[in-house]
Amino acid sequence: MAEMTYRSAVTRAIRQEMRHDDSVFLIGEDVAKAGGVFKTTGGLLEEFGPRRVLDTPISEQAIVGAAMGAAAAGLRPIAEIMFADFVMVTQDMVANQIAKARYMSDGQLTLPLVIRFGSGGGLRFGAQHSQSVENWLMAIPGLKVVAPSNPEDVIGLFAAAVRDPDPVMFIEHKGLLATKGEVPDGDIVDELGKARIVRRGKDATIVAVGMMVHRAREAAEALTGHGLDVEVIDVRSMVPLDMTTILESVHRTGALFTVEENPRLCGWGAEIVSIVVEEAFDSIDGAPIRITTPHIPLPHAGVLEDAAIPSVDGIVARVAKHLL
Amino acid sequence: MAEMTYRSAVTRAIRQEMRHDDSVFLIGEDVAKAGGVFKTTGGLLEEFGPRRVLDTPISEQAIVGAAMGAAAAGLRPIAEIMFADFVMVTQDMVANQIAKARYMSDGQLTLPLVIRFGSGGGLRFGAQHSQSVENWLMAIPGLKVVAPSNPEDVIGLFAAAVRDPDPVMFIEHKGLLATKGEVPDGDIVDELGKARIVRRGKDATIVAVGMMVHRAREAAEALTGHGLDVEVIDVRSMVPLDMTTILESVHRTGALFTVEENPRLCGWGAEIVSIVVEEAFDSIDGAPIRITTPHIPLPHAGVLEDAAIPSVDGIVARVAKHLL
Amino acid sequence: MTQTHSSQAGAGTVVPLDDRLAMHRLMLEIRFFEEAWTRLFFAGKTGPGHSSIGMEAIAAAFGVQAREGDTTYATYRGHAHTLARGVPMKGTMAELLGRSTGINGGKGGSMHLTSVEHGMMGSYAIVGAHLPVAAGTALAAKYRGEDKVTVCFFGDGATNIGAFHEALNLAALWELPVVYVCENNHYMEYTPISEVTAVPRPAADRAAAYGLEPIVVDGNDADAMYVAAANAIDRARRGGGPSLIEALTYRHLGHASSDPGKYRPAEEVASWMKRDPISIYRERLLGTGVDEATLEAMERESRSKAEEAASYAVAAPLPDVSTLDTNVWADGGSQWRK
Amino acid sequence: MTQTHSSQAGAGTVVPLDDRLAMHRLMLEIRFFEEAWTRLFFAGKTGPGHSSIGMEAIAAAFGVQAREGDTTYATYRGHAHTLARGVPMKGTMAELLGRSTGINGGKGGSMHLTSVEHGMMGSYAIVGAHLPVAAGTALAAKYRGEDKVTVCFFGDGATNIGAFHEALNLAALWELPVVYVCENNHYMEYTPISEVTAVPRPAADRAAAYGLEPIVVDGNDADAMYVAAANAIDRARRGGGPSLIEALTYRHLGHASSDPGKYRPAEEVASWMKRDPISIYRERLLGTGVDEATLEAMERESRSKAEEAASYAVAAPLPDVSTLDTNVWADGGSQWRK
Ligand SMILES: Cc1ncc(C[n+]2csc(CCOP(=O)(O)OP(=O)(O)O)c2C)c(N)n1
Ligand SMILES: Cc1ncc(C[n+]2csc(CCOP(=O)(O)OP(=O)(O)O)c2C)c(N)n1
Ligand SMILES: [Mg+2]
Ligand SMILES: [Mg+2]
Repeated sequence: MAEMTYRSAVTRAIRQEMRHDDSVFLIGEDVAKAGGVFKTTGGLLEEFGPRRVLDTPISEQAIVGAAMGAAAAGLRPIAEIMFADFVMVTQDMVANQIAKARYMSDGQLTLPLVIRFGSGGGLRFGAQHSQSVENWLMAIPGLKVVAPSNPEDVIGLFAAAVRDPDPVMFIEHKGLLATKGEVPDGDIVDELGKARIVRRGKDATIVAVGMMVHRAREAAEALTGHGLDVEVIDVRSMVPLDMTTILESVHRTGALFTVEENPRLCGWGAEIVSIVVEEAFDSIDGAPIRITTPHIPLPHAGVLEDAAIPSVDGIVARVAKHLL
Repeated sequence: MAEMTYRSAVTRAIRQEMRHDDSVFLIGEDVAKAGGVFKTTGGLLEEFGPRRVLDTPISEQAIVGAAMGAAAAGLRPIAEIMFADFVMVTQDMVANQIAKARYMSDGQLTLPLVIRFGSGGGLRFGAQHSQSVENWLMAIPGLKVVAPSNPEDVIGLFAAAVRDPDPVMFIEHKGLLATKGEVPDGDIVDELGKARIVRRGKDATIVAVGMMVHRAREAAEALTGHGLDVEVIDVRSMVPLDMTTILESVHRTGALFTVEENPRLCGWGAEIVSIVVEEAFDSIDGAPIRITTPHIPLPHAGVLEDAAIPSVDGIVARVAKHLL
Repeated sequence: MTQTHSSQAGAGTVVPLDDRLAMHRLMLEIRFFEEAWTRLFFAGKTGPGHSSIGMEAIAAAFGVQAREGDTTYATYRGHAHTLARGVPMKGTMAELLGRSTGINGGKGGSMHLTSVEHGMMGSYAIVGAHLPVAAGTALAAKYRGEDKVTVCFFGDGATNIGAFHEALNLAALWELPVVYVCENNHYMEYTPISEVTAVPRPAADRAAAYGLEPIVVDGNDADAMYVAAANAIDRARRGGGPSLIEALTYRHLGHASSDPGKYRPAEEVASWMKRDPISIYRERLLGTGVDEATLEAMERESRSKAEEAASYAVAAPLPDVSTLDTNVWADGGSQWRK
Repeated sequence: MTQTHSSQAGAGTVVPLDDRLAMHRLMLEIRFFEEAWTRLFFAGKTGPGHSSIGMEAIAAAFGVQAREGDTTYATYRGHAHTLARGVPMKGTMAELLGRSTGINGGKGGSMHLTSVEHGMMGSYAIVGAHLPVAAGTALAAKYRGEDKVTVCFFGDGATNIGAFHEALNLAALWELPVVYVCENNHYMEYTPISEVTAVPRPAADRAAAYGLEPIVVDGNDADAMYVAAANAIDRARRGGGPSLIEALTYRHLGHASSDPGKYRPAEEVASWMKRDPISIYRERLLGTGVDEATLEAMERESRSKAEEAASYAVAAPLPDVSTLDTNVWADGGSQWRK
């Protein structure tokens, strides 16, 4: 057991998987010599050499396309796309090529690849470096989508993603890189499609992902001051989606809140709310509530950005207003 | 009043707007001499000349980027991207550049452009030429999204889109091109953000878009045989979204069904269901039901594709099962 | 039509007779296959697609030289390249008709023909996208120290899309064992490539931008294609890196099944019809001593093979609706929730 | 460092003294602005960004030649190009600090500086995307028969992305009045461009792929840049179509504010520091008879202008939270429903 940052957990996760399997390699801009723009890939070039850690040109389509072609040939590429926003530069590869290849070929093509990138706001980077893409990716059939909220999950879910035979979009929250958590020693391999109840409660269920898990948890603590005992679920993996855990919780608490960082329309919150309503209509006491970033691009100025993304106070206020 | 096809309505709509305003021009692959891959742009080159009707290379990023730059300079470009699937090739331009420019510049940049393309399945084209992208586009803040279901709306909504000062994604359903409808003579200019009740009913509300409007309507007729009188709403414009009409209808009928062609997860149906649940919880008698294409890429074989996309029979069965 | 053969192509490589006959047979099989399928199209038995009639020499030249383990990437205009890798005609035709015995189980269709066991890694229907993917497969061979070569076919129109640029730069930079083959049939869908390209040779005039040699080949001359293919494949196999070949050719038919191709000047069509790769090659084979009877037998066999494939496909069963939900994921299903 | 000036650049164009002094002043203003802002960064008063220190000659040479109505597109490394278009320092600095009086109302920040009224059409933070956009603005000028010119700046790293290829082909094909300026500072973020590019000159070696002349200019020599800019702008204005200029330069600092740039060999840094564009130009001006006092006054004025901008920005008010919801749409708001 050791305390480590989310950032160093990313490095450890990649290292673990590269040690585990020679067919795993890392490809991306500045990932080798420079150790990555978020300093998440330091030391990997030194350990694994230039055959397995490849600096690329600024060519996102080529990076992701090459990952696809290598995966089709049986390797297990890890492609880094620096910022989540830039995934859109290669969205044809992601949504039309990678996501559809297995189905179009009726199972002949297997694409065991991971595309990882830094997502999310709060860093004052402005609209083109702050996008949360959870829902944009979840909406694409054929992709798995994973978003860890803490160092241990970074490692366990990353290992699961690399070992998974399907393409996985791995969302690393930029705002969490410097945060710390306890991590067991040795190899960690988790499972995709398992949500985690991070706080037990009986009055309501808050479902969150990534950075929002921490805010939801803090909000839940604060809500005890209002006499409310709120359960918090970390979804961890959007696809596969653990509806079993979420439905079980809502059956117990009777109230659902989702806290999303992605823009509002067609968010993952809407998906979960719709499923819960369809499958547990009689268990909920009132309308599920979605707390989201508004449907706007993100602004640069701190005071504006902070007002845009769901905050602890905002969550507390919304939940309290609805339940009390 | 004359009967015309959806296809010729597209041509008439473009012609109307190009006659109306010299700053409107058309740019895309094979749109000029060849009259368009869907034969929706025939005769425009002859009438407006090569200055205003431009054949391009196969360069979707350049097409859409050029439309953005021309719009920023005050023109009103109409960019054709043949198939909805290919919008993903230029998704950075769409989601990161065009959608965010006005906000990032705090209103300095105005982008009065339209991106139009053929969307939807049913033509046996396989997974890379059949995508429905309503929800993928609706999820991007800063875009307006319009999807006409009939010839008159093609013209009226297209005119509204071209005259709108914001960027509009204009979804033409490939499966509707050959369908016909009555269209008034003269210029037609409609309004974005108005849904239309295409069939009045009292027992339930079905909300649909594009091709699905026709199936929902047919299903509603068939449901009279089950003693059910179902209202059908054509959303017409996903953004702006006319929730007033939808909520008013649901308040009356007490039951909501959405019929979507796009893949299931984070569909527009989930958004509408979530809003209705949040704002009209006490008006609905049971869970709203989403009828969607499953969360899969579309197959080529007709028997499979037909099983994938919501059908009249499928809608009838689902509604009947839920209400009876 | 200017044609420059680069120093690489044609430097004395002799085409062995076996390969000549194999190429001829492949061209015939492709031609008869496309003809049989086109007839099915006009009989309403299949949906549309893109034929390679007139362009067979390119696929055939690469086909006869492909080794087991080599991989092929093609576009929506990929029937020829599929057959050239030895994929059975029956399964290929059945796929075009959306049958359960189609090579993609009916899920792919004309634009997505795939047979991984034959090295046919797929047909891609969004222009340019497969060029980076092919680079990745070549990277895998290099990664593993295998001498496998990837061949990636694409049209002239693909040379103006971003993915072309990114793939060529990456392949050249990393000296990947990949051969990029531009089938320049002078048209995109309906627009001549010359009207939308800033240089006369859409592929060859870009080669230098990636430190590569410009290679322009007569794509209707099977021997010239053979030599160009041999040189490029050999270079790739020896670790010499990628090549970019521009093969000049023409499609006899329109862009897709229902397109009569009327936008092309009649004289242009006529002049290219005279340069039909199969007629040219037949003459050449006869001239070099192959006897008429051998060729006639080959024609008969190829034609009946194609006809059999057509009959087979028409009679083949439709996919079971239950397969709608199979093979989205590697577990065989489509379940996205737990 | 090999430097070839194309026949276009330097063919006897004389730089008028007024423009020389204006360029020098612009370089000084940019330098002092970047220095003041860098100090604010290390004092924790602003978030990170990308400075152009060492690269000022490029922005200055184009800045003094831009006419009203001409348009500029820049990258996230766009402070210099913003100031070069005459955008006020105060509003620019305030924007970097996310203040309400910033030119983008605090919504854009360092990477998105925009001032449409000055022809500064925006700073774009996703590599390569603005090249097609610039082509579109140039297309609009041509469409309207106006003699406006668009200048689009980008880094060496942008030459390997798809959008570069598409934009250059389109601009060349349509002979658009746009000047593409590659600021080749030899590095992307931390990786040398030479390590990821298949050709030695990332922009110039691609020019021929679009039928354009290769133009390589010493980007640290303001006069050389002036001549290259004059030729390219003139060509564009006369309807002669686009140019692609590769300006060789270097950034004194790291990629972004907090990057010390340690991945660069010390000798390399030292040799480029000796070729500082401002020192070079100061010497040249003195050598051609401009007196020391004039230059000192210019330095003083520029420095104090930058300092004032810094003080102004630090004291400027934060945006009102209500502006979060403004200017998503042209109606001024963010409402997506009716
Ligand atoms: C990115 C993209 N844009 C447009 C299309 C539509 N489209 C299909 S084939 C084609 C023409 C391609 O021409 P070329 O590359 O020369 O190949 P050919 O069909 O001549 O073999 C076009 C524009 C597409 N499939 N993908
Ligand atoms: C499409 C895309 N990929 C990656 C990045 C991250 N990124 C920002 S700046 C940069 C380096 C750009 O180098 P260059 O074009 O040479 O410009 P310079 O910063 O040297 O001025 C990278 C990779 C980005 N912004 N956009
Ligand atoms: Mg072609
Ligand atoms: Mg650089």
